[in-house]
Amino acid sequence: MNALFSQAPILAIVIPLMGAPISALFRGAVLPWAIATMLSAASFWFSIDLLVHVNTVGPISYELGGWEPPWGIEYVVDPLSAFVMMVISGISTGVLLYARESILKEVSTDRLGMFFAAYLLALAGMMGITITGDAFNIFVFLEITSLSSYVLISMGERTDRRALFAAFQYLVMGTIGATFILIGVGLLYAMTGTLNIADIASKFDAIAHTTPVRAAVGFLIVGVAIKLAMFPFHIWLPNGYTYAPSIITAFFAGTATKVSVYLMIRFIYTMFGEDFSFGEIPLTSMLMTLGVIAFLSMSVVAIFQDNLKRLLAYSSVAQLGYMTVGIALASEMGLIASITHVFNHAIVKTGLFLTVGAIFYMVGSTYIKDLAGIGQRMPITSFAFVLGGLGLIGVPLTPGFVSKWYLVQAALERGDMVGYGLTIAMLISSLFAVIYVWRVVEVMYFRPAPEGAECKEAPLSMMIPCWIFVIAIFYFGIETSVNIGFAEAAASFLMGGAK
Amino acid sequence: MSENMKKTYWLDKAENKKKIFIGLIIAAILVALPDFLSLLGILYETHPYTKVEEIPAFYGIYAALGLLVVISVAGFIGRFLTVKEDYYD
Amino acid sequence: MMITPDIQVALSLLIPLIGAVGMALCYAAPNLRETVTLVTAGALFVNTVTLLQVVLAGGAPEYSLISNLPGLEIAFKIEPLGMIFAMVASTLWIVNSVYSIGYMRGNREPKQTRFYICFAIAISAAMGIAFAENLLTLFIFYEVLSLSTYPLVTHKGNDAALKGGRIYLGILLGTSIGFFLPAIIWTWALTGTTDFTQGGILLGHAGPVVTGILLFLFMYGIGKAALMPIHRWLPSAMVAPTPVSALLHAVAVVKAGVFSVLKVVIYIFGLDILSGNFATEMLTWIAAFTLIAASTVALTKDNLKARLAYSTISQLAYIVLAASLVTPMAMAGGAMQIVMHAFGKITLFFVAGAIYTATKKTEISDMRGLGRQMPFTFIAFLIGSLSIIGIPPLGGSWAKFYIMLGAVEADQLFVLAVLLISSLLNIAYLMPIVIRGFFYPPLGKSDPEVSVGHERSMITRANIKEAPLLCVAPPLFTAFGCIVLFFFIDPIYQLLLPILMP
Amino acid sequence: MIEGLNPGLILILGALLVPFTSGFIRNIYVLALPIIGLYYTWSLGLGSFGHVEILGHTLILTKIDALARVFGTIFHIAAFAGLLYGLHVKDPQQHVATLIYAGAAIAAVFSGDLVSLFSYWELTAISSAFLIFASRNERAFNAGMRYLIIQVTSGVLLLAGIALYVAQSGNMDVAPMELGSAASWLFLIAFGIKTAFPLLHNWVQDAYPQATVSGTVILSAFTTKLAVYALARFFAGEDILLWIGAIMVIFPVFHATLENDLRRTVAYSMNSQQGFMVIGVGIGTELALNGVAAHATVSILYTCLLFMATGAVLYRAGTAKITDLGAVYKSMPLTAMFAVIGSLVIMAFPLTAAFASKSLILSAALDGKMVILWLAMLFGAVAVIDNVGLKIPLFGFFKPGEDMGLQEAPKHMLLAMGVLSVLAIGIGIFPSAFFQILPYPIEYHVYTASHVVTQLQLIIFAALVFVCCVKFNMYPKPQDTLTLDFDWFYRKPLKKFAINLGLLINAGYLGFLRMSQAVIGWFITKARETHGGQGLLSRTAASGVAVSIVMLLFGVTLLLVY
Repeated sequence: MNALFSQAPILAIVIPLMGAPISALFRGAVLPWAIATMLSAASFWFSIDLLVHVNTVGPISYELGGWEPPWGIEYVVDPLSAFVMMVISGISTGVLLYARESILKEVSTDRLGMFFAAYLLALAGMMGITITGDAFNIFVFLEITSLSSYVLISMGERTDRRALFAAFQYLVMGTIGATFILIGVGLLYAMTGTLNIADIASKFDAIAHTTPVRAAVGFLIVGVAIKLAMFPFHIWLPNGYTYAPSIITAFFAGTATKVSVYLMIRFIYTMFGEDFSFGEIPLTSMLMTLGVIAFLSMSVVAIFQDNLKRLLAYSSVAQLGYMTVGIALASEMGLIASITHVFNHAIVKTGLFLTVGAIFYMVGSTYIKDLAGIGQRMPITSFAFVLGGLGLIGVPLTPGFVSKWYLVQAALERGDMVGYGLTIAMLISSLFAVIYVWRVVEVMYFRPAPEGAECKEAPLSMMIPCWIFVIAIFYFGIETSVNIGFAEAAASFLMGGAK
Repeated sequence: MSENMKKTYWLDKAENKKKIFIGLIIAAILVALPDFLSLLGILYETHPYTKVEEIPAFYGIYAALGLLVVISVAGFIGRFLTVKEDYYD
Repeated sequence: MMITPDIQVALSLLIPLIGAVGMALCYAAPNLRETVTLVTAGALFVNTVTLLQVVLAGGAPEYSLISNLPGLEIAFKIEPLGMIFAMVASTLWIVNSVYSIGYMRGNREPKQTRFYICFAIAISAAMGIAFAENLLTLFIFYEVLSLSTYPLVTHKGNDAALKGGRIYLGILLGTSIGFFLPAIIWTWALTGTTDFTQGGILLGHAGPVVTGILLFLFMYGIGKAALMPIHRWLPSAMVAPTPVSALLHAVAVVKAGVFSVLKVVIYIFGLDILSGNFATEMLTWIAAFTLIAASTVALTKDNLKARLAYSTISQLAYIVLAASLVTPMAMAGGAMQIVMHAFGKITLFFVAGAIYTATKKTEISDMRGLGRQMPFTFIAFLIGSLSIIGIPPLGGSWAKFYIMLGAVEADQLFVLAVLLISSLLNIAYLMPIVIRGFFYPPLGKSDPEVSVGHERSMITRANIKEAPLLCVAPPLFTAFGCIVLFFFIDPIYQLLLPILMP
Repeated sequence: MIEGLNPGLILILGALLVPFTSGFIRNIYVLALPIIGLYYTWSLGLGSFGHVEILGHTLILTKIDALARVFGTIFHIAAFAGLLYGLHVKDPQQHVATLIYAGAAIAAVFSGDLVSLFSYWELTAISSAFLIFASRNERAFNAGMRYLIIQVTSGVLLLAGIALYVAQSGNMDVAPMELGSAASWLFLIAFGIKTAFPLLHNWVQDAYPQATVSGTVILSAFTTKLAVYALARFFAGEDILLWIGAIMVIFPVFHATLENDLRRTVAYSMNSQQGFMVIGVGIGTELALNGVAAHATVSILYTCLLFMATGAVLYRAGTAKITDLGAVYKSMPLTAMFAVIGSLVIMAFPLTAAFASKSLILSAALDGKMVILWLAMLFGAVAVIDNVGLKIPLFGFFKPGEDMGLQEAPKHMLLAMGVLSVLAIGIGIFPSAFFQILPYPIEYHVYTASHVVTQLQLIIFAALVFVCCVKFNMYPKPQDTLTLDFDWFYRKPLKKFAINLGLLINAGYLGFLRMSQAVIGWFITKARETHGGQGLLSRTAASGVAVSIVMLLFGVTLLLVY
């Protein structure tokens, strides 16, 4: 077991990576799914192992191929990356548990092998981005993720042809983003002669004033911002989320953007260093402005949506605004808020998209007007949605409340008008969240169902994962030691370690 | 009832009203008399608490004047304050 | 397992929830379902009464449910004020349940199971509010109460109901998230705790300006107290069936609001920090304005429930007014007003519902002469009205007396004038209903011509057409309660004494 | 009996059973209640009973002293007579209201603490209003609402006063107070409203004539006299009362002269008579207070008697307006006789009760060397001879003209009037027996020669002038009109003002509502335009546009970073 564990960092990546071609080989409805699920679960298991290890023993450095850094590629597992990996693989596993029945309806059976292969590749890519300590490697994994994402999103064409357009747009934007990152990394390499993040970081301060480095910083930030779907680079996201197959939406909502948040934190705190990011360049005001606009404006947009998936997608953009603001606050409290919100929002939004998937499975539509009276027709699913919605709003006892609590505290900690203004903005945005969630709830419960519409509950195989997420929402909302504990550890590691 | 209609009452006769009037005047003279007699020390003595009571037939005069005041003041204010019965409705 | 008072605190919340599950299971058998409702209400009452014994003996049972963030936990602790609120809620729930059965069946309302379940959840939330140990707990149950009563408000399901419900929920959630929550967070940021503490927690942590802003955040954040201009939700909620209005306006929702107001003033601010503050004085004026303005509006309403709704706004302002006087006597008056108004107003709403059940009439101008047809109902209405006006021997007069004492203590003598005007307005909008009910011929009919001095009451046994017994007995019971409360004010006072004279 | 039970409660609680009785049993029952109450009152003797600890104060449920007992006794008698008079009424609501009203007045008199006093004070207000509403017409309804509002105002002022008083003194005992503090002024105004102080008096003349036939009788007996009792209790010897009383004696007499409605005429003159008692309280000596108690008693007797007689006319004729009435005495001789007796009593004719009681107050004034007050009272005495003593019988009952063909009043009414007449004359003949029950020991000779002579002078000269005036058409001719009084101010301009203010506030509120709706609506429209459907922020941008945005922002970022 110990021998196995010593290889855990690589295993967590390699297992899904290797699983992809295997899965592609198989045909039929069950086998590819089963393989993907098992591999994802294994990856999850290793991630948990890593997380526990990192938090008890300390960061792990794993040298790929035995080359010592900075020459070889290094995998670094620190509290932050371990935490994000755990989130990604956990979400992925949960979504896969749910996927079997749902995907049959949305993707033709003969493509399922390919589908799950792409899924595993995306997972492996995201895990890789998180774990790698090598800047170029980040780009590589990013491309793996992106390419598989385009495929996955376009798979939604069976239900709606617009999925193809959405995938194309994502491709354009994603490629620009990735290219920017590549250029940034290239510039840094030119200046430092190394690709190892830790190495770059150690040399960074000395060359921070040079033009190429400044340009590199600009490229990297904009590149990540595009992948993060930070306002106003979010244009690809609503379409992508809306037209992708249900489980893909759920999967990406919980992982893809979260990885980008991770990257943002990694670049800003580890690579550039806190002093440079917030002292030398006006990152705080940039990110905060965009973040505040994001959570205010996008929440309003969400209010006016008539498609539930689109509504939730815009809500995601808004929630990413919170995370951006958390980073921008440049304090440990803000970082805790941001990191814990990565986790919290991941489970909440994935849970919501899963229930939406279940509704779509039964009703065949995600347009809000078609959901009238669903509360009576599918009471258990609808109730799961309501509970998830509460999490999204940030009602006490849900994790959303916890992260907002920390965020508000971080804002108030500043003690200036900006802090108070931020608090007020956040509360207004919460109100918007109430409105857009309530709009759906009202239609679901208080509008009479159309005549003759008879609907049953979704299959148990979908219901159970949905409820696992719902229960998780409340578990982590009440027993906050897990998410807050790890987030605190990660934040203090970053704040302390980056100096 | 019809019996009542025909019946003439004592008060209905004009001469009886006159009798009452005359009776009142006589009574007034009678009740004022003791005051004047008391001035002469006949019959009884008044026990005036106040100066005004020493005026003979003070109470009678005061009553007569007072009544006139009431009636004239009432007549005066009545001119301004009288309105139709359904004024407030 | 021993049932200790501490466990009973948890049971207070649990019993209605268990009952709700029971009701859900019995949805197919209305009789059984109603039995479950009544048994649950009875059990809750017994539980609350035993807790009352403990509190009267000086105990303060507590129960900690969850501790999820440093300094923030979901915990319950009973103090006198909460005990009173809990007693009111649990007592009136029984009555209201009985009445609901009569009303819902009498009017053949749909979706009765959902109705009873939401009712039970709302009561559970009310218990949570009553026993909350800190602001966060209070806030959570406050929101649960808002949400659980929404289906009750929109029970009819038509557009008007949905619109009313949206205003109801919009204002309540909006104010609570927009003002109440920030106030809580701010309090926590200032003091590091949100526990209700005798004497307040803000003293020494907040200057006069911050205190003033916080006060207003709290007062307008607690939208359920319906301080003008955020009172609109209350008339909007009138689209609900009458038992709901009774629950909203007498038992759970509005009382939760004003209860929170008192609690915040007593245990978060503390009387010392508030007295003499400019904001406190402004609050007094706002409350006074609300008090009078709402009564004036009530005068213009012809719909009985709308009139009662505005009356409620006015009566709630009494409590906010009392709170703003920040003297022990005023607090006592406010607490008494919670109880007295609960009994008085629930009676009036019961009557409104009984009239509706018996005659389908909702407008006051149509209710002429109904007292002859429904004498018992109208007597209940008379008693309830007099209690609201504050006439002895009815409970309402104590509340007014103590608020007056508080005003004298606070040296705010204009409050006396406000109370006077309000009493007169109360008479003007409540008494005509009774008088026209008893002494006027019914609409479209005229009394037989009788000469002066031959007045007849026109109430004969043949004329009486009351609503079903289950609709008439509850208002009579609560009206009787108004009388009883006048004579048994002392226990309430004794219960309150520890917080008044620390 | 229950320890400390207030005698008034016998009537109040007894009232609750009335609706369950009917016919003969009801008659016996309602008549028995005041008798039992009176018996119980006297069997208790003097002292205080029923101490209750509540809210940190001691309440004294029943406190009987000599002053209270006089009022309690006459209240019981008035209740009995009033109920007897109203036996024909087939309206249990009136019986219940009457009993509760009378009971509350009695209980208020015997209250030993302020809370009880306030409670009963308010109860009299509420219960009595029903006697007005029971007339069942629009005018009565409006008058009743005004009455109720004014009465409750008095109650709330009293409550406010109590609150102030308790805060200052810390006790709740009914005890004399000094005028000076805010509390005492509130007490005085509260009492003043019910005593019908000048300018606070209009409710009397407004409401009494609108009440039912028997209701007016009941109303006249209790509220104002209870207020006199309260004044005597709290403000005996307070100088300001002297002047208030003096104005009060004079103020209403002119209206009484002008009034067309018999019952309103009596109401005005009753108001004037209240002034005597207020002056008596203001003098505050033992003799004066005896006079107050005595005159209150006698006043109840003759006021009731006059309201009963005029009420009987109203009952039979359907109207009590002088202009509508003819020679009533022809068909209702007994009623006319009782009216004359009532008039004689109010004139203080020798051998009637008022002859004894009024002289007590007059003498007290003279003892105190208050000549102007004495003259004022004398003027009031003259005026009352005019507007009740002569006007009521002559214009109301003995008008020349045809027989109106009315029926004599029912037997129970005659009986009730008889009871009161016997009492009024009995007291007049044996004043010393009556003086026994007065609060203070008294040595006073009513029938001195000079007293009789002066009083006769007063009456006969007044009568002479009256007859002369009528004869020579100098007397204001009764017209079917209304005479405006102070209430005009609140029934016309103030009402208009209140309505306009209400409309203004309403308009303001609506404007505010509309404005906030417009503002919110504007926000929603704007938000919809920019964020909704195809709005700028939710539009699905073409990839080219997206790329342009990226480039633009990248440029900005570079600038900022650099």
